[in-house]
Amino acid sequence: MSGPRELLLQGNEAVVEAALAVGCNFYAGYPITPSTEVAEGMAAKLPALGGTFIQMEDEIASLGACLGASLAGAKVLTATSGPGFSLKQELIGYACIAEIPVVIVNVMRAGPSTGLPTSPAQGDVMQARWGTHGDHPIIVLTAASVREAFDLTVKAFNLAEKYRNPVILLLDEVVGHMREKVRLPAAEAVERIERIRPSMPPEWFAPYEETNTGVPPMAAFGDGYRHHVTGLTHDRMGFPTQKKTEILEGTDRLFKKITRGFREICLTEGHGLEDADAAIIAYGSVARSAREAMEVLRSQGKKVGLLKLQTLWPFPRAALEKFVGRVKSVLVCEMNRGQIYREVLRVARGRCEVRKLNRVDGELITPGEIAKAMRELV
Amino acid sequence: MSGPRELLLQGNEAVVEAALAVGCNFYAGYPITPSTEVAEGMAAKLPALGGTFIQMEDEIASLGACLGASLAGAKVLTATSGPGFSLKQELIGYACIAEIPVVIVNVMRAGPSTGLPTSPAQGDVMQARWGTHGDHPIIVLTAASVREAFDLTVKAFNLAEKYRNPVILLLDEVVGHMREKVRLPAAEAVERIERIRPSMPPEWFAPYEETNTGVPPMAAFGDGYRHHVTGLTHDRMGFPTQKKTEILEGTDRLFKKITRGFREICLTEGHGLEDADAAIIAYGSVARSAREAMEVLRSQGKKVGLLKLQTLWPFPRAALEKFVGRVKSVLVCEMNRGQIYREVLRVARGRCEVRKLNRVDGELITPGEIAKAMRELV
Amino acid sequence: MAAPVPNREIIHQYLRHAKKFPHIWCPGCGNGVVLGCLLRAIHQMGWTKDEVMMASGIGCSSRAPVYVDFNTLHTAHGRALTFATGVKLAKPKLNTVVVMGDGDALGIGGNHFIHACRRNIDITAVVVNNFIYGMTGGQQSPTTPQGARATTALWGALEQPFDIAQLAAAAGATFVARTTTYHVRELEGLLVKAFAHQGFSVVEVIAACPTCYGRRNKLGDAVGMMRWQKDVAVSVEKAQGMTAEELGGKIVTGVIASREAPEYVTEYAKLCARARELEQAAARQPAPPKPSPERTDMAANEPR
Amino acid sequence: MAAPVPNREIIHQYLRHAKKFPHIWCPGCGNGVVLGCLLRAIHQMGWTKDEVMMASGIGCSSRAPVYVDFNTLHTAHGRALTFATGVKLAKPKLNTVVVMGDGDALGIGGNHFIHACRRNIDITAVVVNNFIYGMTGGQQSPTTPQGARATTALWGALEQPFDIAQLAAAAGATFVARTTTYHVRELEGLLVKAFAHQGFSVVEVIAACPTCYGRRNKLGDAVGMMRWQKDVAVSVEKAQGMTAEELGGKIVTGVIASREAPEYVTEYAKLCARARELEQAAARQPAPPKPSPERTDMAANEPR
Amino acid sequence: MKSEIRLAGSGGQGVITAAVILAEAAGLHEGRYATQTQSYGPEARGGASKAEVVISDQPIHYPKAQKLDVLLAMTQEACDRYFHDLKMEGTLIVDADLVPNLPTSAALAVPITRLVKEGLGRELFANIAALGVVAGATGVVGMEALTAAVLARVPPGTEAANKKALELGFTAGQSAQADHATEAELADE
Amino acid sequence: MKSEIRLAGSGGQGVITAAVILAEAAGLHEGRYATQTQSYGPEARGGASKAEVVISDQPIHYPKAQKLDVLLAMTQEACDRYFHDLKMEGTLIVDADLVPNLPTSAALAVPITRLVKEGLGRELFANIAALGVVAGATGVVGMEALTAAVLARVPPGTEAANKKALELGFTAGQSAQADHATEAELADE
Amino acid sequence: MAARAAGKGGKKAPGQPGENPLTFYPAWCKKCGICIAFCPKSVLEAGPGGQPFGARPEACIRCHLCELRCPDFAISVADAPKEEAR
Amino acid sequence: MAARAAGKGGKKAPGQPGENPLTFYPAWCKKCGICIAFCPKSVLEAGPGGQPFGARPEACIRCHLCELRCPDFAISVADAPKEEAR
Ligand SMILES: Cc1ncc(C[n+]2csc(CCOP(=O)(O)OP(=O)(O)O)c2C)c(N)n1
Ligand SMILES: Cc1ncc(C[n+]2csc(CCOP(=O)(O)OP(=O)(O)O)c2C)c(N)n1
Ligand code: SF4
Ligand code: SF4
Ligand code: SF4
Ligand code: SF4
Ligand code: SF4
Ligand code: SF4
Ligand SMILES: [Mg+2]
Ligand SMILES: [Mg+2]
Repeated sequence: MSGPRELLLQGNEAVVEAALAVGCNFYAGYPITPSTEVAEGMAAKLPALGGTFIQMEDEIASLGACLGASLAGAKVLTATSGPGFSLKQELIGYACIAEIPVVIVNVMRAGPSTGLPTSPAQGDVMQARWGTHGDHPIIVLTAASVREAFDLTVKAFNLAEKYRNPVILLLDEVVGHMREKVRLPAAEAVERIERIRPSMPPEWFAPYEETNTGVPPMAAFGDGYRHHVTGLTHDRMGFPTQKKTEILEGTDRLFKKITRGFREICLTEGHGLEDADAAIIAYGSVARSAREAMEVLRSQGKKVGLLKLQTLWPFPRAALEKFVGRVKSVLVCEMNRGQIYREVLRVARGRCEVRKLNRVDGELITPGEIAKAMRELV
Repeated sequence: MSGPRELLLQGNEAVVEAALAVGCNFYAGYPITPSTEVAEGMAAKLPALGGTFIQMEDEIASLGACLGASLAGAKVLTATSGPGFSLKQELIGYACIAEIPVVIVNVMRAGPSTGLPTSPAQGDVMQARWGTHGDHPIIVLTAASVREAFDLTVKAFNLAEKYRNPVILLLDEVVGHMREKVRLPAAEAVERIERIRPSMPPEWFAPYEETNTGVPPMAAFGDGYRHHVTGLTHDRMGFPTQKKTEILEGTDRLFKKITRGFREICLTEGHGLEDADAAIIAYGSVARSAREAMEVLRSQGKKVGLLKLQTLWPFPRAALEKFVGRVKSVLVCEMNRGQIYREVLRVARGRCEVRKLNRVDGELITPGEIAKAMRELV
Repeated sequence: MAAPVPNREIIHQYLRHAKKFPHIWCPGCGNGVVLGCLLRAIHQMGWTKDEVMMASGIGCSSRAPVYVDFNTLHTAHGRALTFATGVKLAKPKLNTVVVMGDGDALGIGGNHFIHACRRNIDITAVVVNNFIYGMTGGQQSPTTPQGARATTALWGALEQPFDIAQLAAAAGATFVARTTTYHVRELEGLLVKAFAHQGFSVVEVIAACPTCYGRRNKLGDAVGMMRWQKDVAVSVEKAQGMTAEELGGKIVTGVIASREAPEYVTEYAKLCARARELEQAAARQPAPPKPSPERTDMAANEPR
Repeated sequence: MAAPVPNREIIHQYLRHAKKFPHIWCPGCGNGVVLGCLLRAIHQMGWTKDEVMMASGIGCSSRAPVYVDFNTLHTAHGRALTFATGVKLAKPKLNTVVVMGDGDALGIGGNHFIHACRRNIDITAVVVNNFIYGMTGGQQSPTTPQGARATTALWGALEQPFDIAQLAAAAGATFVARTTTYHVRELEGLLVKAFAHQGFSVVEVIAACPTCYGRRNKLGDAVGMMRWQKDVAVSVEKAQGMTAEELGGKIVTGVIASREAPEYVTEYAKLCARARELEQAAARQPAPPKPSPERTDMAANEPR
Repeated sequence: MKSEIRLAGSGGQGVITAAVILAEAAGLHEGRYATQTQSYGPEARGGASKAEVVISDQPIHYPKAQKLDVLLAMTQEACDRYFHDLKMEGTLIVDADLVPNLPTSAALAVPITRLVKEGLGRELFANIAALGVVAGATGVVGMEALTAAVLARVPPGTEAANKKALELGFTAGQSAQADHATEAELADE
Repeated sequence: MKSEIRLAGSGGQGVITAAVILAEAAGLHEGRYATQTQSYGPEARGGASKAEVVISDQPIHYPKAQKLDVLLAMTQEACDRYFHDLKMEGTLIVDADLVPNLPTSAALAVPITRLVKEGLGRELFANIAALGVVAGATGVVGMEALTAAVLARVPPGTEAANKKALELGFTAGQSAQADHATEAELADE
Repeated sequence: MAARAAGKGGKKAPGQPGENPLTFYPAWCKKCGICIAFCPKSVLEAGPGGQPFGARPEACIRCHLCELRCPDFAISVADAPKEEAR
Repeated sequence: MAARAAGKGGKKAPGQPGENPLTFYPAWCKKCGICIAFCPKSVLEAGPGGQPFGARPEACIRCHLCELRCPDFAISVADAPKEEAR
């Protein structure tokens, strides 16, 4: 794991490589197609590295164990797919309110329910934002290639640790299972951000205090900073409160810490947007088809651009603002019935035409389909 | 339970009265504040009526038992609050894909996580739409008064049975726990819609066939129409399929059946919108404050209208279309950080100014707060 | 013993043979054997097909219902018993059989399993124990023996496996039996006993998963794994005379526990009758005062 | 027996006394008694406060951690053992104690409970069994005795209650004990034994909930309920000489099960060592071929 | 006419039951509109307890009490905490023995608990007596309706005692109000 | 240059392993871009199996094969099902014994399974031989890279047999292509 | 239907004494070898591709074990005609 | 802090032989009566509002049971001074 390596890897395998490269030392999970390779990879590799792999009794227990381990100082990962992701929702909220870093990979298959377990979809995008009860802050990334699965896994860990928040990485089954030739960076070249540990004497430690980033330092259980962690709304000491001012102070901070980080959290990749008459918005494997469609159209003289989303939530509105007022139309391509489409509509506020192109039969949208739809728009 | 009755009832108790009035004969649940009175009421009343009350081991099991009972022909109800609602998400998707009528009441408390268990909130609105994985159709109603809790519980059952879909009734803790003088209709006056049973000979029965309403007749287990029910994407006979055409046919129908019913599903109540310069949009207990604010403002000569949402999902866009192009501004008032606000933005498409007024400290927004905010808008 | 119903008849009477066969299971998979025994036992019970509801969770074993011409219900992973509980309560006349894998019943579904045992509801749970998560390709299950290998236990499982039958009995199941797919006749007989039992009955069937378990654990192919079942099985009667050491690595087969206890659906029906009587009695008297709303004071703690 | 540590010392050494007291529990609630015994037992162990991690779920009993000056973790309803498992694995030096109610541990959390037993991980689970859902105001719990009343069982509970201790033992817990809050000295002693035990230990404590259980079930107030505990308790030793009928309605106290078995965290550490050795050995030889991707062919079934 | 009433005390004093009865009296027995709400405080079991009733001849939108017409305080804490929510012309009623420090001379201090203890031998009916005081002192609800509402809710066998408590309170409330009125008149001079 | 290749057969034939090796050969040993995908059909275990490889000198966007340059069909079903996805000028390679009905006279029918059985005594290496045929007949990948990729992945002790299978296939593929070229020439006349 | 079709493809045995009591449904058989391995009388053998057939049908005691243990419903054993029973 | 405050409010017992070994923290006591009911020597009685006090402190055998069973940490029992122990 020292120098850069060239490998043929699945997206799921790249998640494993990245997690280990960024220092993940704890995995708890429960098998489910099409994510199981992540668990199997971690099971094969963690023990020799002295990290912990544990298969728990279900997805809820898996996330519970991850949260416990994170509180005890570990860098933690779990992976699942739709049904398991639904089960994890309650504890995702716990991680949000108690500000526990954790990376959750959801390799999306077609739902609802058991659905089409081996077919790709992007149907869990809105769920990733809104799946748990109550207002909560969340970061959701999504990758379009094996290398991006690697990079965004690294990013997911770094954001989770930096913002003390759960970060969800959505892969679709295509990216999770496809093998791609990929060059992985040398271990030293992988950025590693660690949560900030308290440096004050334990008596001064306030586990949920306001700081200039909004993110309080995080002590590990057993490191001398005895404190209380709860899923109840709590004060800056971590104890339950029902005082209006304390409630607001605590929950506002949860959102502000993310808002302050928008710039580094909201990742997108633009192609040919500068002079575009019409733009495609896509993410995950669909962005690959979109890219190919764009190149075909450009080669035919159509001024088409592509915005590839790598961050889905918080919704990277700033990236859209740059062109929605300028292009004639936008086509949002997704393997669902139009989820990010709604966000684009909201952000566009009538400034351009917004159309959608969707496929929900368990197949990747093809470049041809996108090119055809775009031809009607430019 | 014969003639009309006048009672002082909690919202939660009204749900019980309504469920029994509309013929609910099965309840499975797990206690959780602030919804427990629903379970306790059903536990007290169902046995003497020959219906089944069962307390299950958790919220997942509760919904599982409801779905089983519904498949066996019962009219079923479960109630919960945030944490339990999160746990139910996986099986809500099952109910959607297998088209099983069920009414799920979520009496909202402040989240995320354990949050503020006894304080009101409206933080589960987006979750109610998007909480389970994969695209799925859903109907979500919400009540602002005890009488409305009664009426919309009746409606929820009728829609669930008619559309073979889970229907979620969101109450906030204020409405769930407040007592109000209420006149309940006579038993005969309560509309009762029953699922359509198959009438063809069993050999001809196709449990998921296309019909002119989009809703196939539903046979109960044990009634001679042996068939297969699964959470996998299935063909019209109910058997798993991976054929693209069958996948599309089946899942499209799930959405179309709801779309076709928009008119009767999307319930709203307008007050003074005809001549309004600015409108308030609110729902649940907040709509009460909004109504009071509106009357105060009207009495001061401000032309303010109110759109009270009773249906949240599908989002009652038609009701908004009537005035968003005409009013200067809209204020969306919610006990969350702005959830329906996003929908209003999306629908408005820049045609009027959209503002939000939110409270997330576990207290009901007051008429005074709304009036103050509106004064800036008219 | 009477000659068993031949497959010819079973196929035509009970299988959804026209469309669904050959079935999805691998060559030599134990699930087919269990399904055959289930159908023969149901046939013995004389139940009509309309009277049978067969439910399952998710897993290879849980594919069984799709193949049979009953009221069939393929639920979510681990949740079969909860659905079945609802079906049974809503329609007590349905003979309710639930087929689950070891992972489905005891992994994600463990809580529903022990609660169904405790509830003693008249359902028969058939747990097809192949010691592995078959459908997802061979991960450790709650019954994987200590030291056995799985894709998530490359160096051997560390945990103690559940003894499903013992756990069921301790949780309150009133009929518990175990055998293997080698012992087809015993299996059929135990299923008949379980079906006839009033209350929650559990039949654990040791079954081969040659694809995901056998090969990795050097138990050979389908034939080898069935031979292993033959070798390790010890009847309850014989086991009684054996020491703990002698029983190491053995699998005890037969009726593990059987007792009479009030059955849930029956008890619930009695409760309804009682509630109605009380209500009628009350109707003859002046209305009792309403419960005090004060209870809510007392429950005014926050975290729930 | 040595004189117990007086409350004066306990309060100052272990309680978050400055802000959190008087505690939230009702007059006469058993939870306070359990907390006192827990603290005395921890004191006996000589653990420093930094070395103790106390977790809980949601319920009245689960409020315990907020009151004590350890590393404390108030999780979600039913999930305490899953969090604790993560903590313990990530930091094995932490002495991990989990306090749960009967509903928390055996209702919603039953699956985590039996799996923790099976896993034999070095955690002590203290189940405060008050036979009821206290915090939500008195609904039936998985230990509510048959016939006892609750707000969701107005005519008496129908299900068999779990015998927590028996279930724990059947699921694989290697130390299981039970007593009541009346038996404070025995409780302290059993907790010390459980803490000292290597592996998963369970201590079930019968405790009073006068508010939601006692009154409704005619067991009286706090005093009456404690008297009842005194009356129904029978020591394990004494119980051995009693018939099943004689034991009806009794509660057996003492050490119910105790055996040695490999502990999970220790075994996992060994596995890591083995994996590293194998890897180093492999590094000395040419790289082994990668696993065949063909596995995915085989796992090509749909529903998972 | 709209009246906003808050009843506040500590957990065991039965203020929520009282509020429910008050709402039933006005809503069901006088045919007016009534809402009743209560809040779950952060306090321990047996801690503070608060319930509100809004009574009106018109449909009630905002269901909570904002500016109080009547505040009944059964503990000093409740009195201190909620007194500032009272309207200028609102009525403050306190249990004279439990609320030693009055925030205003306009307060009607009635020894409610002592009254029932002396009159009935038990403190148990103090909440009912308090309702009587409210009715007697303010007239937000009539005695007939209140009596009917009390009798419909109390456990069988306790009707007489409850009725007595109610009447004790009513009389005390009336005379407290009369005294106060007199005082006010005197002050006017 | 971009080649889209589909390998299809039934579960036990190892087409997915073959596809992975092919992608590794092109991607890792020839330094080109390569993606490999497979689809999970509705079929039973041991049923149909399909894998695709795209090889290109440019980064690959859409990762699946659309119009095939090469189709290797190891069963009749696979041949019938996927033949229409072949480009006009694409190459169809089939196992001559397992695919009796050829959809085109341009098909290269090589008795792959028989070859290895006869040459190596076991059918086990048919997938490796098939790769050899693909390389020999189409040149989408070079033999050197392919050999290296095969040897890097096969279990120790089987290197020689695998290499032999690969070479058997390569030779057969070359000559099949040569024969076909000749035929084509003749047709030209 | 499929079963019947399978039956057609199989080798029918009329069920007469001494005659071959075994019917195979090759379309369903997955060639696992269980029937062959555990026949108490070694009646069965593997044919081409592993498909079992009754090599020594006369030795068959109609114990049905092959039928009961076949995971694929791919064998049916005919009982001896009534008059012969016992 | 609160405890100390509570201690202040309580009746301190110096722990001398024969002296009152019992300290109560009335601010924490919830008047459940457990200490009174189960004192083996009937040392305790309920005062006004149910607050227990040592009515017969001389009879106290310092068994600590009241302290151990108090759900509210509201009593502390002083041991006899060292020299007296045993
Ligand atoms: C997911 C979820 N479901 C339900 C609840 C509501 N709830 C809180 S505590 C509790 C039960 C408490 O009973 P028990 O565990 O026996 O503890 P006790 O209060 O009796 O000590 C319940 C059902 C919750 N908080 N979360
Ligand atoms: C909530 C959820 N988690 C995980 C899965 C993935 N999954 C499908 S089957 C299965 C396990 C199957 O094992 P078992 O129950 O033993 O059945 P078998 O396949 O061995 O017969 C798993 C983990 C799922 N479908 N749903
Ligand atoms: S994977 Fe195992 S359990 Fe599943 S069908 Fe194959 S052999 Fe049977
Ligand atoms: S409700 Fe019961 S368990 Fe909860 S604090 Fe009160 S007495 Fe204790
Ligand atoms: S047991 Fe059945 S499937 Fe297996 S070889 Fe024999 S006939 Fe074929
Ligand atoms: S019936 Fe018995 S003897 Fe005859 S072939 Fe089958 S197993 Fe052998
Ligand atoms: S046991 Fe404790 S709380 Fe109860 S009365 Fe005695 S001192 Fe007070
Ligand atoms: S220490 Fe023992 S004897 Fe003394 S008061 Fe307490 S219980 Fe009674
Ligand atoms: Mg299994
Ligand atoms: Mg409890």
